[in-house]
Amino acid sequence: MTEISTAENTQPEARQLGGVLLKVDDISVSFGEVRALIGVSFDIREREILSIIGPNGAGKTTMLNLLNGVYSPDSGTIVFKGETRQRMRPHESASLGIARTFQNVALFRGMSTLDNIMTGRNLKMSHNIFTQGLYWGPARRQEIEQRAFVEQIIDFLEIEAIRRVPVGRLPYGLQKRVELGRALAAEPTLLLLDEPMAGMNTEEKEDMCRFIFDLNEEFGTTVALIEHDMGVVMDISDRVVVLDYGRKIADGSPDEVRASQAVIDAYLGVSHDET
Amino acid sequence: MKVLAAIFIDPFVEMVQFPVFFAEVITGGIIVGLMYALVALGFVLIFKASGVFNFAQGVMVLFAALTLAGLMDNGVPIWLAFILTIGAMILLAFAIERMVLRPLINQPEIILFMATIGLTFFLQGFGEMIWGGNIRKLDIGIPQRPFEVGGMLLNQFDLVAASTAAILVLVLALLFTKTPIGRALRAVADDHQAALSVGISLKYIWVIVWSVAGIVALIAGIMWGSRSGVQFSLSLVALKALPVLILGGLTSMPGAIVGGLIIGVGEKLAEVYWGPLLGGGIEAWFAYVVAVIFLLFRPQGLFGERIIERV
Amino acid sequence: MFYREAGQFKTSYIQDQRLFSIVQDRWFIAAFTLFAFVVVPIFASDYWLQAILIPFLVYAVAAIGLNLLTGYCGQLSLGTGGFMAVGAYSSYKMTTAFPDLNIILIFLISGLFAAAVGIVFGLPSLRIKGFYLAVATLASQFFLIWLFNRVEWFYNYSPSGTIFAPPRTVFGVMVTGPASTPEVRYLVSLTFVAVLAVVAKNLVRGNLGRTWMAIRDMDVAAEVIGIRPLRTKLSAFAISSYFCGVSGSMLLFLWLGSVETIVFDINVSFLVLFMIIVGGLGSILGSLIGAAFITMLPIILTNIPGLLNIPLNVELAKHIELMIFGGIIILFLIVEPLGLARLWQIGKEKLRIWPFPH
Amino acid sequence: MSGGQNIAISGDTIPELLIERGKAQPHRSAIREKDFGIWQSWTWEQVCAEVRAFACGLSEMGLARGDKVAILGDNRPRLYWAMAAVQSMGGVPVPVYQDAIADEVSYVLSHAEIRFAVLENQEQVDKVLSVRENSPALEGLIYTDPRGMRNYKMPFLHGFEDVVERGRKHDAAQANFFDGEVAKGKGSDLAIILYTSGTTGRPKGVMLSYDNIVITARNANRVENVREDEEVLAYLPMAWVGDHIFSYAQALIAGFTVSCPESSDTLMLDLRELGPTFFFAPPRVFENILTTVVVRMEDASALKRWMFTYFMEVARRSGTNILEGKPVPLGDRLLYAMGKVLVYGPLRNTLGFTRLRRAYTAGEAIGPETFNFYRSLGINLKQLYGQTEASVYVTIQPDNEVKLETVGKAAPDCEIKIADNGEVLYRSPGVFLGYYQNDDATAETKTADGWVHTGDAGVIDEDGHLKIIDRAKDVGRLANGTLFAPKYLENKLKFLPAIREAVAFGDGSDYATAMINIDIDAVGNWAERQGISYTNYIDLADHDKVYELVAGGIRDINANLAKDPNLAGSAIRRFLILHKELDADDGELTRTRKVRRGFIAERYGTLVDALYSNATSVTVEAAVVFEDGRKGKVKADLKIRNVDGPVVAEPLRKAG
Repeated sequence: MTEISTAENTQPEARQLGGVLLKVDDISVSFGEVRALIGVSFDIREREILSIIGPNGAGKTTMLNLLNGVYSPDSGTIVFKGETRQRMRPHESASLGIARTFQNVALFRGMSTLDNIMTGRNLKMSHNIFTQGLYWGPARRQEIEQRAFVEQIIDFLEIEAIRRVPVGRLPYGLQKRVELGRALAAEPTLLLLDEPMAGMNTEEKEDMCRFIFDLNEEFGTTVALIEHDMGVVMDISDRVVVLDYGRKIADGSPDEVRASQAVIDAYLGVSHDET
Repeated sequence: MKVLAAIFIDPFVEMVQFPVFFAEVITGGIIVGLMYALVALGFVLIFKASGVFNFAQGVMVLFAALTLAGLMDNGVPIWLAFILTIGAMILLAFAIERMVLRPLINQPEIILFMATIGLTFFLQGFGEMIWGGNIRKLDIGIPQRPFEVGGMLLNQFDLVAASTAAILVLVLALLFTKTPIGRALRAVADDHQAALSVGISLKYIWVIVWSVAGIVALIAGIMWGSRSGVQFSLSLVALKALPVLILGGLTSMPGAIVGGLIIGVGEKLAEVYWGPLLGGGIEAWFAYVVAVIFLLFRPQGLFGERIIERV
Repeated sequence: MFYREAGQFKTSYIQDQRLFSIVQDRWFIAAFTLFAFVVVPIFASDYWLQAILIPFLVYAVAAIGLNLLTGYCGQLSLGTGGFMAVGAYSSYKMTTAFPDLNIILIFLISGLFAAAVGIVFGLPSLRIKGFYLAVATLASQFFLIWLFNRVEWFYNYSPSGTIFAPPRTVFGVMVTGPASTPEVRYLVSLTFVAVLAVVAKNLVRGNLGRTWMAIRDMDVAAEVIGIRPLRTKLSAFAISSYFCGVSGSMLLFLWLGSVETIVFDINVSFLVLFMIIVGGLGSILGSLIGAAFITMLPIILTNIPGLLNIPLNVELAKHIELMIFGGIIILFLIVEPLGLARLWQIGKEKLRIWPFPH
Repeated sequence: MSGGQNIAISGDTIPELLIERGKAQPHRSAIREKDFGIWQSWTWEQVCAEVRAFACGLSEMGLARGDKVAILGDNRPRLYWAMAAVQSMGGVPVPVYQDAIADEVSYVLSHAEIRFAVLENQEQVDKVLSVRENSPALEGLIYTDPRGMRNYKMPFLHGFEDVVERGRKHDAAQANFFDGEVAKGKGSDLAIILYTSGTTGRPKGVMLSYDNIVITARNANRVENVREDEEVLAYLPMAWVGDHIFSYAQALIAGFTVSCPESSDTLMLDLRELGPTFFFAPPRVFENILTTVVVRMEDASALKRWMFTYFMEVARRSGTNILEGKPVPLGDRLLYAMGKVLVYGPLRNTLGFTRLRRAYTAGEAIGPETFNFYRSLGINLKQLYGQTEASVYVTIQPDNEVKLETVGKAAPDCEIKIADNGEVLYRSPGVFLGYYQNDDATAETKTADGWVHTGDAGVIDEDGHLKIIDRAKDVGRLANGTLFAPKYLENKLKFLPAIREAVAFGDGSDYATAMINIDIDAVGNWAERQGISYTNYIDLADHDKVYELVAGGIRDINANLAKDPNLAGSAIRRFLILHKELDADDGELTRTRKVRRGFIAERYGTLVDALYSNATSVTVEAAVVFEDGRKGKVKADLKIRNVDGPVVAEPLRKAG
């Protein structure tokens, strides 16, 4: 990965993390009898890479769904960019600058890679039906501008070759990459990644790590991600939040978390796919 | 002012002034409602078990009635005609499974839906090609004699129809809950993979369901047919069953019944008491509008299962 | 085989995103347009124009409209006929109220009425999906037809309940009414189709179209990237209905000349739905092909027995026609759910990489 | 003037020419790069501006006349501009192969005393940084692609754009500085140093002057009628002289547009999109393309395959003749016309050769099938013979005078002569100044009066075409004194479908002989069709029918040789088919699959002796390394076969 290869001949500046970007305060949510999250609190700081880990069914995905408004908490608040909110629609959170990818790829299968990522720009585009119908003036201009922007993302993710391919035909690894591209297209301040490396081979994982690093570096995007591969997590995270059965059991730097007894127990307690 | 009165006051005044007539209207509504329910049941059965929204149900009603009537007109004794028709419906079920459902397995449900629309056209053409397009009388000897209860006129036929519907529902309910087939059906409805894994053959299930739906259609056909003759318009009854269906919830048999009653009664009341204001004929759409407005508040219908989005 | 794409490279996004980016395609389109506008009106008989081409064009507009809603935005609608009726009746009312208003303009405005109605009946789509919505659209179908039947105002209290296309001229040329020639009406219809098809194509390849497809393909994901479901669906309903409305006006003024509500009944809705199934869901070209196919089919079917001189009574023919219709729909859904447009596309690809198979 | 509509421009140095071009056709596109999905284009005016700014920026950084600047990366507009900029400031660009490993780069950096290096991207930067300490002269690194460079904070690292910025300021400050610097340049100045990866020893830095490059390019444009509307894909390494002449010098002088592909893995797509009119590729590229065509056709429908094979047959029959305007029966003309619509046209289209006016290949002998395949499609594929030391062109095949086995006639203003030992010498305006800091090498390659030793042996045929037959050092003579060129024979043998590898002997002997490796696939198929059953290679190789097959091929070769008085003597009289396939693991081939004749000669000494006895068979026992790495011995009886070639006594006697 980038950092490693250049380590010996550069002085990489110490990563300075900004203030709190998003604050989760005593969040609880339940579906029927199932209590998915119980009084969870933590915060995400500007320009950091935060990992949320935990055994299956610990409520990780539910947490992401809360963060971008797919679900609403039963109690507790989420403060984003200083403004508190109880409930909001996903598209509102999108316009506030939260983007995300899904555990099992949620691309628009009927469209090409290019169109998928273009769709990610929809918030940046006008909806004037008349100019679009004539493909004239502003509409055409914005199509061109946005295309230019999207092409930079395509270049960034190194997917030039599959630009025109319907995403349905792409191998899993590439689909994940395209989905990341779609999320990036919104120029989010906070990027939520739900198991970005699930089901990838080592090489694909390395690529994905590189991209996450680079986008965090180049665009200063804050990243909160769920990941099972502990190697990866410990490698790329500035901080780690550990959930278990809906409760937060640890929160801190990779080393601190690795040391935490609670975490060790939790992971010994479960015997499956972790790392 | 006048208008408002006509809408909000006069009808109710009328109801109170002529309770017997009101009662008649209500019963009339109930009867019709039950008939709707009969058709709707066919939909529910198929949807529950195969996830297919069978637009062709209405035409199956017509087809069944046509076959029965056709046979009887050609001098086949009623009991034989009845059995033969049932046979025909089962045959039809096989054919549909083989030629439509199986090739389209794992297709998006909307595609299957459109396929049943195609099926609608096909069956109508087919039925009328065999039995001809003209109106047929269907008389299976249900007494039509009117009689009076507490001052209001009732028709034996209606009672028979009502009870048949009720019985049918009961039987189906039992079939679904008590018999192993029924449980299998439910399993399939919940999750095809699971069903397959427990060794239930989808094919087998579908044939059964469509056969049962066919028989239900036959009953409905008999009822409607002996009431208003067997003709193309019969298949339009199905269209009327649709609002009943979404009102009750696509997957709920009780829903179909209750929905039927609501629509039946509501429609009659509206037609009788408010229709004149609007120039009559409002039952053409009343049911739909009621259903739609209702859906806005309860998208999954009265008894339908809640649709939860997984992300 | 006929493609020579080597050297047709793009140095700007404008070039890259133009409607027909391959030179050979542009030639083909140009030639075809020329043929349709010049050759056809000269040589086609009145029967062809009146019984085949004009109906085809009228339905083509409706098919495009429905395809925008169903094929691109994934909202199944069975209310097409109703929306067409809105177009027909509103334009009738307008032109009888303001005889001097240019008829073309009236067509375009009538679409707006349909769009408004479309929005109203699209509202349920916020809460209900799939079949529930399909049924809800049936409500519009029945309600609207009933409305135009009952409220005499809509047909100016004419005892027959029929509405007539009054004679109207454009640039001194008689385009509607009994006195108008089929050629003229064909050309007007053709112009409408050409323009509206391009408009539709532009919409679907632009931002709006992408948001529609996003909703169609995965509405949850769509909302997560900032697409507002209601606004998007309603825009689809509105625009779709607009097309249907214009198609309705065309049907009255450019094709039949006089109609009753029966013309717009549920069967029209099915007919148009079949057109897009056969032609190809999610394809403008498909809408056109489908419209052509479905309008031709009955004519072909009724002529075949004649050609093979098999005596066939009318009624039987009608029944067989129904069966074949249904059969074809099922066949297409099984064999090629993406319709004729897909086949066309595959053929084109093959030509582009000829002689290689892939 | 060639090509008619060309706008001729004058100037002795590249920078002068560039400025001229900029004035002559400011708004014509000069260079393109497939980037962000489209072909980003720059006009001559823009290019001039960029070069001007970057040049000024460089001198801001302290670039002095005569300084060497390394250029390292894929073909990219900015790197071409960097070259021009360096030249404008009187510096000397030294392009380095982008795929060179760190210590190769390190050698060039230090040997050429590089002061600045212009690098494409992070990858190249890392490469140079890792060997920086070995080259004390290196002062500044400039990278063109900022991706991933955020964390590189060293003071001597600069972004291309920053340098350009500094340049703009500098230029604004003293407007005529740039032109002044350019004006100082003379035609005789050192223009560029190109390091040739010599087969042996360290690479040598070939110094070329502006005169070398400019005059050669002008001549080439004239004779090849290169026009300003050419399209060229610049995909071969910038460090290779070919790219420098074709897509730098010739482009500038003719004023045509050069396009850089998006990346190496989209190359074929980009080629297809661009549809070049002027294309160079080494034989293996053409061979690979042909193979993919064949493979892709395999899973076509039967009908299509039939059509393809049928019309390719038609093309083979008459395509080349039609291309060369030779008489062809009407029937074939019609068939060919039909084929053009059904096969050739579409095929050229899918390959991106639709607009191709001329294609060149060089460096190796190209196989007949390949060569004829393209020409029969109507593609004017030609061979040329060139060297870095000659600024490419030594000979080139004139249109309609294309012969498979020659490399054409002397390039304009180029004299060629054959030394007594058969080595080809040439003298031309393109002849290099010398090897950088390697006078000995220069001395042994270049004579005082400007003749250059190519190191290749060749002959000139009756119509003045040069035929390269072998490396000069490998060429020997038969006892009777006729020329013996093993590689030439081996190539001819290898181009027989039945033969995979061949080793020819004969130096100092009375006649030539050969050891053959049959091509197990080709011969295997043939054997099946013949109903010959066999178990393995040895079994098949030993079969009389196979010997017959090979003998037949050799007979044809001999007949062919007989036509050439110089080579007639070296007809192959005896051969044997080896019991094992020659293998790099056994040291019989180089890693690049060239036969190591000497090694084989001694390892199979017994066989060689047998070939020159009149034995009809010989027993051999050879050490082999098995798949699993075990060493073992194989024992076999090998037949030796005489080939009764046409009697070519005459030249022998003459020679004797």
